[in-house]
Amino acid sequence: MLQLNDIHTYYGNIHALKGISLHIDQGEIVTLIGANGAGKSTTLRTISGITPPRRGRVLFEDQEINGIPAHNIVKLGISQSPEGRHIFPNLTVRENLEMGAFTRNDKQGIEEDMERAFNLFPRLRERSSQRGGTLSGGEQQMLAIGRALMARPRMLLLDEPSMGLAPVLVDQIFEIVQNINEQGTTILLVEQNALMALSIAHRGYVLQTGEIVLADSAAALRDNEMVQKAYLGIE
Amino acid sequence: MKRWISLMVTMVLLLSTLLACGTETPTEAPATSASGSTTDNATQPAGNTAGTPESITIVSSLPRTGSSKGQTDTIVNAIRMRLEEADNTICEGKVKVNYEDMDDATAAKGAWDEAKEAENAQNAAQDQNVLVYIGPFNSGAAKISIPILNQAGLVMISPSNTAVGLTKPFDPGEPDVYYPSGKRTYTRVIPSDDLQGAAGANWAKELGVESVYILDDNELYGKGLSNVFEKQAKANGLTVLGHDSIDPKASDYQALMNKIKATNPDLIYFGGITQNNAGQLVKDMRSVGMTNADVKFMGPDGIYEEAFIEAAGKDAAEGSYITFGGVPPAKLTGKGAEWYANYKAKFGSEPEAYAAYGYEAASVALNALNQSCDSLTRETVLNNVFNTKDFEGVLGTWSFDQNGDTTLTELSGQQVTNGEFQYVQNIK
Amino acid sequence: MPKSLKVGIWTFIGSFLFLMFYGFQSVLVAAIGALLIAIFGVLLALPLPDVVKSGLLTGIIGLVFVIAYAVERPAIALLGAMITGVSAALMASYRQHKTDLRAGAIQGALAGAVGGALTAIALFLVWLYIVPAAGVTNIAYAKLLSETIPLGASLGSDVAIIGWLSALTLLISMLLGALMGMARTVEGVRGNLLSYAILGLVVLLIPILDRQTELQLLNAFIPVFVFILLALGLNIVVGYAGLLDLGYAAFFAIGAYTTGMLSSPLHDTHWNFWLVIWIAAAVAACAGVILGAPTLPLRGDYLAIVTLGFGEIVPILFRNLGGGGPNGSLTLKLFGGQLGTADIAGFTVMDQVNLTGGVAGINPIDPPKLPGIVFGPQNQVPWFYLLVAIMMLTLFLINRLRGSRQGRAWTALREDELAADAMGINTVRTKLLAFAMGATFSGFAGAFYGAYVSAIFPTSFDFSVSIIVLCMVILGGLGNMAGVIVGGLLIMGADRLILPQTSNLIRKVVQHQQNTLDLPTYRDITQWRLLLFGMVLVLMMLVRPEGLLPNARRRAELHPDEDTAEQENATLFDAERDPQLAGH
Amino acid sequence: MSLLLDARGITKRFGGLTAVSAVDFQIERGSIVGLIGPNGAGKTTFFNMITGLYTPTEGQMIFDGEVVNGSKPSDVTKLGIGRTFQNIRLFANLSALENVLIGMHCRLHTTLLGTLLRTPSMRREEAAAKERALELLDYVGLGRQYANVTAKNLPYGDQRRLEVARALATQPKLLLLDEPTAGMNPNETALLTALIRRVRDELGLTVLLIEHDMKVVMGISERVTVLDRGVKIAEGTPHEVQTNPAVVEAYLGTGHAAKGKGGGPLIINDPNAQQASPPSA
Amino acid sequence: MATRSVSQSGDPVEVHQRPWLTTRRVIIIVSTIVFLALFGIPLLNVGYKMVETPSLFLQQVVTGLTKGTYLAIIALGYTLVYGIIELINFAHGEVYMMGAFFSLSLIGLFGLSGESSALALTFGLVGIMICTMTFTAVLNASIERFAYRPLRNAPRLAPLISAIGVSFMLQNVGILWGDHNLWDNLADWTGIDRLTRIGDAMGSNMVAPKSFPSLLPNRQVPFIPDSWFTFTWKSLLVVVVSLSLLGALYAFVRFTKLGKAMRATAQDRDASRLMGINVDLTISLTFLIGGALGGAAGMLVGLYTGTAVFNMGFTAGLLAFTAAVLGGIGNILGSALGGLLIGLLLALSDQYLGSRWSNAVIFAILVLILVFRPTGLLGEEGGQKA
Repeated sequence: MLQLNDIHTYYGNIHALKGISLHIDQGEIVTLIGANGAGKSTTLRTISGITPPRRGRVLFEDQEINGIPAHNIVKLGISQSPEGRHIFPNLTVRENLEMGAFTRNDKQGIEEDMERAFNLFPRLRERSSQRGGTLSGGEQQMLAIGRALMARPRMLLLDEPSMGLAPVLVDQIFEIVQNINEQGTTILLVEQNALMALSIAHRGYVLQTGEIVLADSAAALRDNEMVQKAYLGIE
Repeated sequence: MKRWISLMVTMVLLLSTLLACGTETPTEAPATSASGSTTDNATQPAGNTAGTPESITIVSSLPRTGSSKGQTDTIVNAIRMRLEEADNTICEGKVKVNYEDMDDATAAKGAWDEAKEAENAQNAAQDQNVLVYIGPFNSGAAKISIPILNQAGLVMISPSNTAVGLTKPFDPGEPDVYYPSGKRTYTRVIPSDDLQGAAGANWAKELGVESVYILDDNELYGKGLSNVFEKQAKANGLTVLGHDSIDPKASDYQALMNKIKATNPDLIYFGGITQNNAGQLVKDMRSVGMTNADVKFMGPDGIYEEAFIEAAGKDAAEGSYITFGGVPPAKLTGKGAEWYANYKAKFGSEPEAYAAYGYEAASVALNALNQSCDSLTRETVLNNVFNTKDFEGVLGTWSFDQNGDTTLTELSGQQVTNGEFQYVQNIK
Repeated sequence: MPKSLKVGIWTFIGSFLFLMFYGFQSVLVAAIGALLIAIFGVLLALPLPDVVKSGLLTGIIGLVFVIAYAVERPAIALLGAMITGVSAALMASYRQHKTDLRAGAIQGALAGAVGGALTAIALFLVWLYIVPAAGVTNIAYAKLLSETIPLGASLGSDVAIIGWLSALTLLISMLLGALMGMARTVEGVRGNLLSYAILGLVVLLIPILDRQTELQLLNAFIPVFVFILLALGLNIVVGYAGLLDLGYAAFFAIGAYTTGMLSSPLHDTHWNFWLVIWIAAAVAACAGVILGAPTLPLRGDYLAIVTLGFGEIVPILFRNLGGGGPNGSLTLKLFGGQLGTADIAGFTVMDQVNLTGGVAGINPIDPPKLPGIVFGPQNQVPWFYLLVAIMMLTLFLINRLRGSRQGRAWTALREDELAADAMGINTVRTKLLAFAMGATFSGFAGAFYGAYVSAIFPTSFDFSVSIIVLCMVILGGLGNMAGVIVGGLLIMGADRLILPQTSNLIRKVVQHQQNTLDLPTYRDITQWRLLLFGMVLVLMMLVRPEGLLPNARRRAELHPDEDTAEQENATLFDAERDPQLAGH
Repeated sequence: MSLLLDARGITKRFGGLTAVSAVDFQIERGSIVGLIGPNGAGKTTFFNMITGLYTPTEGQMIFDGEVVNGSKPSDVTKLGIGRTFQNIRLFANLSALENVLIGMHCRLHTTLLGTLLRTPSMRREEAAAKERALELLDYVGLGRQYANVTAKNLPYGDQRRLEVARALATQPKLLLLDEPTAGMNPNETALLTALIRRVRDELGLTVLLIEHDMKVVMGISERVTVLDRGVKIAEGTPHEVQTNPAVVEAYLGTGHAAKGKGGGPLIINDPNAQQASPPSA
Repeated sequence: MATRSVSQSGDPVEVHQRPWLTTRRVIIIVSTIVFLALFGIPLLNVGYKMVETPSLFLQQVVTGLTKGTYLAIIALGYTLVYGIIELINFAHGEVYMMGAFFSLSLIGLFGLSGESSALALTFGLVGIMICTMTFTAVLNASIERFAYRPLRNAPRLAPLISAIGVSFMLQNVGILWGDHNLWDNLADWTGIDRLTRIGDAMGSNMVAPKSFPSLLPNRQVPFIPDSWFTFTWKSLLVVVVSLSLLGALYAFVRFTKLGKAMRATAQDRDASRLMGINVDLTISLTFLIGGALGGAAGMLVGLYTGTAVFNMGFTAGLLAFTAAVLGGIGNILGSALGGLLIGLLLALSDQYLGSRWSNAVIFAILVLILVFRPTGLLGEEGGQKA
């Protein structure tokens, strides 16, 4: 469904991604794990078109999407819930969700999806007329995911959905992610909490300083000694 | 690497010595010709030595950028015109006259700048070819350049400074503080504020005005003038209802005019110039309902220009009274009338009031230069300018007094009629 | 499309339109002119080595300088060479820091050579085209050359002198460039001191050059330097402490007025300048604290607007506290004062006391007195050296402040106010100190300016002054003293030297060529000055948004150096979170 | 008196919203205390009240015998409370050394005049400060060789460490750590945990930390306080808290409580922790 | 969960209490005393005068508010741009000035004058207003495209300097525009004789203020008695047009999809991009709207005061920007409020304090308000920008 071929991305002079190739199939949850600064977020940003690659190709459903501006990539069916949530603090929860559906024009469908988001995150319904900035961290994360879903994406990019959340919320969020996936959305998950990520993902890639060093099924990665030592904290 | 350093240092030292002593040769006089004079003749040795130089220079220093540009254009045009009429020569064509139009404004500031005026004055002072300095435009600028040029003994003829203190006692210490050499070097062809302000108040009395509201533009010229007006008005028994300084940059004066309207004046006097929003003032005065029939408007020569009527609009400006330190160009007879026609033909537009002053300043300068042909030095020219007596210029026949002020006390009163300035009467 | 081509096309279109509109009626002439300008645009945009680029950039300025002045004062090329060489080397070393003495010298010399070459080319252009166009005869020009150029008299012919002059230009530029390049190789404080020493050497040579070659530019340089002094002070507030101040002219005014009130006939006090300058600085510093105090709780642009407000209020106060108020006699009207009079009690009293000279300003102001040296309007040299001394002192003090505990606190404040607060830095005191120190140096500037011009007026301290000084600081490079100086030289040089002189020159040429007096007003170059000035500002920002000589740290924000590549990994982490970088 | 911090009946309202409600909270000298709770529980608000960013609406905050509510953050720091931030707030464009030197700001005494005249005492003080800053860099395991590296160019884990060094430079009695291990991988976490312990043991500091990583909290704190929606719902030893049903429901979640048991407290005594760790990949 | 009632721990401990008299309080108290001593009696006097002639007071309030409405429209341009890219768009005042010049040129070109028929005037003015707004909108958006957009990732102050530069350039364009020679020559060159009419409208002096013909009736509005205060059709028109523009803008930003996109972009640019919002386009849109408002204001002010001059943008811009900050920059209603307040203060200060103090009064009040409300009247406290 999505394919990255030898992607090189730069920030100024910094060579952030040094030839990344990966693929995600329809209906999968794929996770990227790696240390801070390994290039996980950059990979997502590259796919979303926020930081276009300098070299290499990104293929989405066999269409080359590198070079397409970010706002048009959303229309193709890829949406992202960015790291740090990045909700719009001065818009209400409902307006935030509406922004998620910015590229769409079917009123009916938007209403349905809004309903779906509220069902997924009942807390948001309670707060629908509250401003985004007043939500707590967990609620903001829910809002960010809900907002990303509003574009009715075929592929959802999640960047650190568990960051800074209480353990009880982390469990919930991951449950919901699985739930979304089961409803048919392909998911690319970037996660610091490698244990959790690998427990719900089908496959995973390990990134190290802008390069993919390991690629395997989630189960195999969990058993990999190097992964255990570096990312799972198991001695 | 030490080798490199010492090499460099040695070379720099060598170079600096070269620069320092390389040019000792040509003249021993420290200041010779430089700026401005090089067009044809760069070699004129120190101009104040005896003999007749090939060319001399007249400079003017006026704000050529920013909002005073319109005024100074007319002055420069008139000066150029006068010089052209003399074929750019003096002493029966023997000596060429160069003219340099200096700008005492800066782009960034958009108005005259003290340092720039000082620079102009210093440059003029150092260039011994410069024998006459026309300007500056603003009285404030004059306070800076007079002392500088006074020490250089270079004569100044201002077409537009009216601050009293430049030539006569006004503020403590004035005018002597401006003349460190003790000798007067500054003249002006325009009557000073004390004459014009008082004449305005007298005229107001003649017009039957009983109460007056005074405004000024909070600048040297306007404020000085309006203060004199106020004093004279009180002496004449008029009621002064109030005196405000306006913000010259405001977009409208409706509130101010509401306030004035409530005091019911017969006349509003504005001390200021067109550029400081005189037009807007009149416009708003009319728009809050003070009609020409009820309330008169009077201003000084700072608004005696086409631009004032244009800015105020013909309807609003209608009936405004304007005082002017001389006879208006159109009413000039003889020489004046001739000049008026020439100017219109040459530049395709009405000459403004200041054009006449600029022309007169250039005329006085040429006159004095022509009288100094035997010895073209600053000193002679200075003396001859001060000795201008019964000069028949476009402004009338007049002389300089010992202060450098014009003896022209005959002022004229104008009124805007049918969108044009109409001469009404002479005033004193 | 490559960037350079794009830049070239835009420059061509822009300058072509300008030239056409300006009055090069012949399409061909305008096109050729535009092409020449566009070539420079392309050169600057090409990925040339930094050395060449620095040289080009400064060289173009030297070129313009020489073209503007050389008809009247050909020796300007020497001055141009001095400045071009030093600044080209400085710029080159900012982008590519060398540590080896020899490499530094070569780099500096190369940059200087490029700059000097352009300056020298300008000489030939002037001699070949502009001199005849302005109606100066060859003989007259040769005479001028032989009189004003060192050793010129012994060479005789104008070709020889021009050749000698351009060789000298190139040589000086290279030499000073090399010297500067070498100084830049020394690390740390000593390196900075060395750079300043070389700058100082150039500055000290200016009066000698000026006198020997009859440039008569000292009096034009002095206001430029005063503004640089102001910019150095503002740099403390904006560059170090990160507080945007749009009303800096207020402190300049306060310094000048203090001087004016203490040493002029206005209050008949004639205190010694050497005392007054310190008082002026102290008063300005106090004003900095007083005006700074209410702004403390404000963030970012709110602070800016409040300072702007003060910048407006202070000159109004000076203007209105001039006594000689509209109403003649001292009356304290309480209730029911006659309706319509402008005054109410408090203001009536104020009107009577002439504190500031009002609209008439204060003049004359006493010059400094030193035995054996006359500070007069005719002799610029003592003024110049006095100003340079003040500048040296300023640089010295600011340099000390910057590396100190206080300086660190400012930087911390700029970087992250919350964290600074949490580190025990008293933000109130630190901000006030920044305002006070910034004001101090403008107090010096004001005192000098007042004494130098010998007159001050409320109009001298408009908003435009604040804006220009701010432009100098930002254009040069926030937080970097050398950058601020270069920025100041450029902006004030454009405003005070190049633009007016270019106008003169063009007027002269047009007059000679067309022999008419009445150009249509819109074709008078004077009328285009603001446009050109604004364009310079915009273009400079577009070319180097971080300023000409950015602070090393700020530079790193935009152009991460190669030598940090090993820490790429970590930087990347940061970059991902940095919205500035993320946009690339 | 063995209480270092004594917060009594602390309440904070923002408009109509009560963020923290009547919380009593004590920290004993020399202890490591954890503060946990779900998002929006008021932990950060409470934290900010200690550090002086917010003034409590009601209640008294007594630190080392002085009432500190309403004091400015800088004054609080001077009294001896140092802190780190949840999302690293280093002075990103300054070098590591400068960061630490800024931390020392309130312990230095050079006046403006001293700076301008560069008095001998000023030079002595500066030299001493620099030396001490370098020592601190060593102490947190960053190493002197990083002294001149721009803070933002440091690896993430080292940035956290630098923040601790900077906080230590203020010579605190109480060190507040706001999610010190957020975003760290297990290795880095272990190193930092060891550092926190060492700071307490060797420097005798008292430590209060907010943390989401239960391994860390339960591993090193002696007492843990749990906040939920502005109210203190539990307090006690890690074990007591972990098994408290209210905490499990509000914060840990059922699955996690069980895991916590399985994982057990994490105790690290890594002898190598003192040396600068190479930036982990 | 219900909040527990507060238990205030009673037992006092031996603690050091902070003194009540902090430095800050001392400063506030001392400055209040000084202020009252200096201005107390004058202020009482002012109050007395206000009551003494209430009709005059009312008149000044109305005059001030009328001025305030057009200041508000200019202020909106600042606020919109600031809201979206946090740039003090110094060139906005000049865009407003260009609006005045452009509309004056069109009025001259079409030969509208006070004598034209009512029908021609109405259609003419509406048409000219639309043209003017289009012109300034495109102008403003091009400024953004060429002078600000390349600097979007540059240090924060770089676009500020660029804006100042553009402001200088436009002022100069204003000067050149006012040169009738230019129009005459253009007419010659292009063969379109009508262009000379623009030159005629500009008058003889290029930098002097240009006069608008009086096109709007300066007659009392019938439903307000003369005895209350003077309120003319002209003022009414200014107020009505300004308020409707304000209302339209508010509704646009608040309720339309594009308006929400603008707000979203203002808050978080990257996230907006991820939502599929074309950020560049949205920013351009903001500049288009801001420019259109500036142009409308330029024309309105031209018709109301009857004057256009090349430096009108600077002063009005300064006041309008102050208004925007006063109200809380970034906040549309705040700017409107700030504009009205400044208009009002100017009028009252003109009446009661003397106009030479007016600007000082405005800025003093600005400082005072910001000291007590650091983010302006309607600004959000600590509204975090992304």
